Amino acid sequence: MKKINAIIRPEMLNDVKAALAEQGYFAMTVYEVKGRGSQKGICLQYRGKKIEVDMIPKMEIDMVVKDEDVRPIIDIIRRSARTGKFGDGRIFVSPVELVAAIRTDDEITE
Amino acid sequence: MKKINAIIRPEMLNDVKAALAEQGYFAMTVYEVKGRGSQKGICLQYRGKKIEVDMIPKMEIDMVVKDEDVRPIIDIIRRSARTGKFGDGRIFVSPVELVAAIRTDDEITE
Amino acid sequence: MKKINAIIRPEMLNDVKAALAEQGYFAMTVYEVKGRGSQKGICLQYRGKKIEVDMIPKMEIDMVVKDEDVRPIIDIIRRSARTGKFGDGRIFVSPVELVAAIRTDDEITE
Amino acid sequence: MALDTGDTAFILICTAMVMLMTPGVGLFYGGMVRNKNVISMIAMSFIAFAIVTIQWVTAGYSLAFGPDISGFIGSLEHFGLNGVGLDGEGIPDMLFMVFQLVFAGVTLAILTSGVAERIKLSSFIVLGVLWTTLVYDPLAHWAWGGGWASQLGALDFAGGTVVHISSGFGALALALVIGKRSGFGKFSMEAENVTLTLVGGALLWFGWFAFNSGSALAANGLAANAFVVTNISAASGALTWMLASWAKGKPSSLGMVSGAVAGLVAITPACGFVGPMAAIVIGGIAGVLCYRMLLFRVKKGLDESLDAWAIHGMGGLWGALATGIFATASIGGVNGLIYGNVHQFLIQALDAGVAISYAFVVTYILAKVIDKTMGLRVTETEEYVGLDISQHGESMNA
Amino acid sequence: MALDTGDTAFILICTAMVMLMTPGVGLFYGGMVRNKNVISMIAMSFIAFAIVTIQWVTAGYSLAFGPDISGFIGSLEHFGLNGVGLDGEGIPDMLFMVFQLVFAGVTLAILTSGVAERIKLSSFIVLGVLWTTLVYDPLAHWAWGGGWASQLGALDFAGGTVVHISSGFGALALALVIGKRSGFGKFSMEAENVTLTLVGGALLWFGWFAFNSGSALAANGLAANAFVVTNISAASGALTWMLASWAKGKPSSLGMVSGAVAGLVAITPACGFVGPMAAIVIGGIAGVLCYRMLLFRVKKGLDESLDAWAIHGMGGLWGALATGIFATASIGGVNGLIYGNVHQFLIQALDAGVAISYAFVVTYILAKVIDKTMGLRVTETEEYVGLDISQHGESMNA
Amino acid sequence: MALDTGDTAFILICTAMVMLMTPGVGLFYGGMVRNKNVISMIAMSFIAFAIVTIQWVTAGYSLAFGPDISGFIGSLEHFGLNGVGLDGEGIPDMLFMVFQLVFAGVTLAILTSGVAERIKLSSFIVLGVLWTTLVYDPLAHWAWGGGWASQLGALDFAGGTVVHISSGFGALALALVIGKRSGFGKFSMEAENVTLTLVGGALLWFGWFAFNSGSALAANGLAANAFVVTNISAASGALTWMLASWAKGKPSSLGMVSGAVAGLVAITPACGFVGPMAAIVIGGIAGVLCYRMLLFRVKKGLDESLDAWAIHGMGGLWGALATGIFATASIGGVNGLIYGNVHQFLIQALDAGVAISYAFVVTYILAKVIDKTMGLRVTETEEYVGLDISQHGESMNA
Ligand SMILES: Nc1ncnc2c1ncn2[C@@H]1O[C@H](COP(=O)(O)OP(=O)(O)O)[C@@H](O)[C@H]1O
Ligand SMILES: Nc1ncnc2c1ncn2[C@@H]1O[C@H](COP(=O)(O)OP(=O)(O)O)[C@@H](O)[C@H]1O
Ligand SMILES: Nc1ncnc2c1ncn2[C@@H]1O[C@H](COP(=O)(O)OP(=O)(O)O)[C@@H](O)[C@H]1O
Repeated sequence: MKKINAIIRPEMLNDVKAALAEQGYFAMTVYEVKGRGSQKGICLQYRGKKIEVDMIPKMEIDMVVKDEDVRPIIDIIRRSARTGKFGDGRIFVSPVELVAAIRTDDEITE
Repeated sequence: MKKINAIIRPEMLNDVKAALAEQGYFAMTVYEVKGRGSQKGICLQYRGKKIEVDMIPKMEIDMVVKDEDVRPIIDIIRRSARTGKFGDGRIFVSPVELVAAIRTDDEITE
Repeated sequence: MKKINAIIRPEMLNDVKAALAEQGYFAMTVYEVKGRGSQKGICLQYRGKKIEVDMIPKMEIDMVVKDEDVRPIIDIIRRSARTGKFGDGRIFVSPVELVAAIRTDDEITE
Repeated sequence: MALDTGDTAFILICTAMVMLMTPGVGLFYGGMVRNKNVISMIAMSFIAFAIVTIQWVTAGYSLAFGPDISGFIGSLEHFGLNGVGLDGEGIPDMLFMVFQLVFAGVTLAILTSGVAERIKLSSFIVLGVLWTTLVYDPLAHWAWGGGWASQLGALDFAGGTVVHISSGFGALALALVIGKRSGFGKFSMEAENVTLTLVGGALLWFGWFAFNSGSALAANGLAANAFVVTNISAASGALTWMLASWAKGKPSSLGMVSGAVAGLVAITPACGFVGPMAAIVIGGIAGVLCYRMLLFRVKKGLDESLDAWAIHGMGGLWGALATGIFATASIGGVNGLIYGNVHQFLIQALDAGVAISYAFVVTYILAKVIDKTMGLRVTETEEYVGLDISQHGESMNA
Repeated sequence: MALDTGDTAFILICTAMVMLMTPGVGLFYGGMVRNKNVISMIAMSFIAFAIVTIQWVTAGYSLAFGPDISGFIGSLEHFGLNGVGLDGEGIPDMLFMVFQLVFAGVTLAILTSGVAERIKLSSFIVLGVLWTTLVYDPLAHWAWGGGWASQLGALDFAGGTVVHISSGFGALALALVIGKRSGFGKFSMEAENVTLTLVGGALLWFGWFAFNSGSALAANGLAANAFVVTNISAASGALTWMLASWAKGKPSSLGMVSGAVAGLVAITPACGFVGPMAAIVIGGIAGVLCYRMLLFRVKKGLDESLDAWAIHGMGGLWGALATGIFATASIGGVNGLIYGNVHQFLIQALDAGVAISYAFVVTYILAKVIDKTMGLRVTETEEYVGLDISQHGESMNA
Repeated sequence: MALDTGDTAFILICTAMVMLMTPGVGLFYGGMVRNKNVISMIAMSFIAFAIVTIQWVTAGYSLAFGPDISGFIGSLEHFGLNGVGLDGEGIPDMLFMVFQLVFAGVTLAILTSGVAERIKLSSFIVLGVLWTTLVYDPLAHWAWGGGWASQLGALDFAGGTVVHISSGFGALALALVIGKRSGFGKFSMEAENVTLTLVGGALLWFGWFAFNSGSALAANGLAANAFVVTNISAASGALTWMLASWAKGKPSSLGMVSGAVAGLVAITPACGFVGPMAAIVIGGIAGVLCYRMLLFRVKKGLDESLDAWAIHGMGGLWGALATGIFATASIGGVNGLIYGNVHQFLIQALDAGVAISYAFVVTYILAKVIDKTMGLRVTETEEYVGLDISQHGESMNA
């Protein structure tokens, strides 16, 4: 199992959710975060001075999925969250060793 | 070291915290999230139409613990967070390579 | 690639951000969390009784970085977030297998 | 006596201020529920006000203030405000009508305490129309419309019985019929937005000046007396509740502001009959008493969720009795117990007792009937998701 | 007639209450925008009020209420409040001046609907001064300052045309010039703080009593009538909008409170001329009509963001016509259509039509001129970051 | 002269409106502190009002308005409101008493600025009772109760000296005794809920109309003048502070609303003596001056946390002097400096100087005594956790 952490523009969440659901990927956890990428955030011009707004609101989506689903999910998120402008976000994939349900005693390891 | 991510019903947080503390597990980080499981969230009937409320508030608990503590903690969380109904939540376990304190120079690796 | 999760005092965030930026580390995602460490939170004396405030607001910083950057970043965070008192926080490092941009098709594995 | 511009100005503004108490109750309550129900709680106060407005200008006003029928109810002579004119004694009749309207509105808003976080919106609307008609209107008639209580000489200056006993004991009956919130007693349901409750409390305190001193229906010394004792009782209640709860733990701001409301409730029937020093006592006792009633309610595992019973019901009862105890002829023309007038005290007790029984029983039956027919309560899933989403399709920070 | 303390007391307090409507609009709007623009939205209401204050006490009052020039505008005789004294008929002239000031202030605040979440602060200030001078002041003069509309006999008791048509159609023109919010139609821009909007709605309802009944300029039966019909129309509008939207889905609290505002708008010109039963109809139709206009606006892909056009513009138009329909001589001395007076109805239609055209065209030109010169809109990046940060350097939970 | 219903109506409502300023201060301040202290900040305003209420109706009113003793203090003749009746000249004596009460209440609320986020609740209560008794009551007596300042002819129409200088310089003394918030200067302590501050600001502006024009104690031309100049000065202050801060960076809404408050403070003593055009100047200068004082305070590393000193203290001082400069006999019967009356200006300066010294010194001593005995400040841990939890056991979103 893998965990996908996707950090996207908050306004794209509905599109991303819909695109994922279309392909049968429902389970996810989301929360509001703020962040800056390597561009150091957003630069406002103000009378010659530059003002950096360095923490831009983003939405983080966490999904724990089977290994073979990682690739299609990344593609779906990219397609549905992309605007082409700086700040579109980033996807991280990391290993998960065990998934346990709380309601039942189901467990999945690797 | 392992990281345990448990996503539970917000209203069960106090019970879970207490159950963990009873067994000596104090350290944790919590935050509010929203999520849907494979059930696609909650379905409301509304005049024949179904309305899906797909993002239900949950509480996420993150605990970084020794390998041998993973099993007992999962059991405690299951016991204290379970209602038996859809939406009880899920526990994920993933590897952690290094734990560093900030106050001191203590570090633990694997 | 590694993911660094640093849990710090919220009031130190600006210092930490500045210290990291000075060394060229910009990219990060932050969010508000609450937590308790092994000290079980903070203890208030109240007429002889002890009242435990067990969930103290913290700020979590997530950074996905190259392996060789882990050590310097930990040092910077320690230096800039340390007050020397209980509650300074903790840093966790865990493996990341893939980093994908959303705006472009760039990907980095390991 | 013709119209008086000063009195008219006073009651016009008072009416607007009392109107503001209705959303004030919504905010006060809204801060005490879980965030998933805050919109529902505030919206119900607006809706309560809207439906009472239409009910009042059609039938309600006439039922309460129309020519008396057997001491129990007014006739429908003023149906559709028929015969309610723009002139009058001191203030226009039309103004008196709307001043009474805003009282009826806020009373229904208080009642939502007993069904908070679990009532079906449609059922609330039906309940609201019926409750106002069957409970509020008769009680208003008894006290102020020439009904039996006023004939008997019962004193209720600004609505301790009509407004607070009725809604407080009505809320208790509703809570019994609708049942506890799911999870009540199992996990904490603490106030999630104390600031909002304090804002609501501020608007209530503000509006209450108009509620009580406006009940003099003139800008005179009696209104000034009502204003002063209202403020004193609120302050006294805030302080005693705070101190009483301090003895057990930290003094919460919720307790402090609840104590203020308790003081305001208790002085409501008395404010045209008692003086400032009595107000310190009335408010002070109200703060402690209502605090104890709240603790009692919690201990009994009763989910009368936002304590309309403890504060409005029991505070209103205490106020009715206190009026019979502390009334002084020098202010309102009637003496109470401490000036040797046992009779007045007994009348007060009787009036309160009948009001309690009537409000409780009729509300109970009404709630049962609605529950059996259209269902009072949302489904378990809807309750879990919260009324904001399930009843209004909205949520905070959507 | 000399000063009357009752009337003076009434209008003093009414003026304060109407002033509170301006931040009320800010809160009402602030809850409907995305959180990154909530401070901007509220701040603009304060700033609108501040700049109108200075404009009004220098030139504005004189332009609106100075001696008539050709039925179109007042002269500058009262420039700097020259000759506006502390005595008067019934109420001090100075008080009349400030009562009119607060109307001008709230009107500009309503206008911000059309440029929400995207206007440059500096441009808003310039726009505000010019708009008040070139649009509001003439309209106020026409209706109340002795201009052509009042000479013709057009009825506008409290500002349906002057305040609501002007700001509603002005907002529409602004929205057309400034363009849609980026992302409009692509992703949801739902209200993020419904509670705040409800608080704003409560303050609006409260202040509107003063707005409408204060327009009687005296504490009398006419004021009482205005008060009563105002409340009825608000309640009726709240209920019909709620029911109409219920037929399509969940009844949102935003719809309910928007319906109340629609009812308040529609009764504004009529409140000194119609009775309570007509108010039920006027408010009820306003609720449904404005709801449909909102749906229409959304369907057309028009980003008149917070629906000043649908609610104030179209509600104001309906109110102007409704005045011509339901007016009854027994209240305001003039009969309307249902009493056979076609003439009055036509005057109302003409007046509203001219006001709509004037407000729309002049606002459009003004906005174009500002857009071409200093630029009306923030940059795309500033809009993305939000006006709170980009215009004020502030944010919620900084 | 007997009671006048218009005047009585006016002052009844004004009293309620001024009362609303006290929670208004709480909200205004509450938005400026860190979220962990917002409940504490608002609760203190309520508690301030409650304790002052009890203090005032027992001893306070008599100390301020009882028969003069040596120009310094009133006697205890009216202890427990003894001899304060329901009739009077124009308005009931009892109403005058409560109108003065609400002034005393809001003054104590303003004082909390200096100890925000770090004072022990119990110590605040003790401090509040003593401060009102030892600082406020004498100052009120000097200015309005027949004390030396009024004998001398010092002008303070609505409390620039009594309310604002006293609380502003008192807050400064408190801040010096209690010390800086831990972390002050090290990390940012920016306003975390600007919306709440704007809501508080709206209530303050609203209530201030009653504060100032109500101080005419009658609904007349003088009240209208006070109302108008109050509004102008607020608007002017809002705009100049905004512009002054714009020159240095983004114009924050906090600056704008602080400027409005600065304008309101400065016009407070002057509003019964100056005209509209002077008000533009007085408010405009107040906006810039108080902004500079705030910057000065910050530069000096002084943690008078919410700027009562910069805004109320220095704004009040400027207002006292401005009264001596701009007063015109045509409005309040006295001329100021610009009409050649140097004498009045000197009296104003003397009065303000004595008030500043007295308020600062007595507050300083009082704070020291409490600090040495019961301790003024919470522990470091309690401060870190926040006063909401440590003093009230509550938190937002518990
Ligand atoms: N290396 C990283 N570690 C953690 N979070 C990151 C990293 N890089 C990007 N992010 C997150 O992704 C968001 C968008 O990143 P990116 O698209 O690179 O933004 P930008 O274009 O502003 O540089 C950031 O705001 C941040 O929250
Ligand atoms: N595969 C997953 N990845 C990320 N989060 C998940 C996953 N599955 C479940 N969750 C989280 O756990 C919560 C509860 O899940 P579950 O009990 O399966 O809910 P449900 O019964 O509604 O399907 C979800 O709301 C979501 O936040
Ligand atoms: N083992 C852990 N797992 C998850 N979070 C932790 C762990 N240990 C510490 N934390 C987080 O770090 C924060 C600070 O920890 P620490 O400095 O140990 O606090 P304290 O001194 O109060 O024990 C905690 O509030 C918690 O959020």
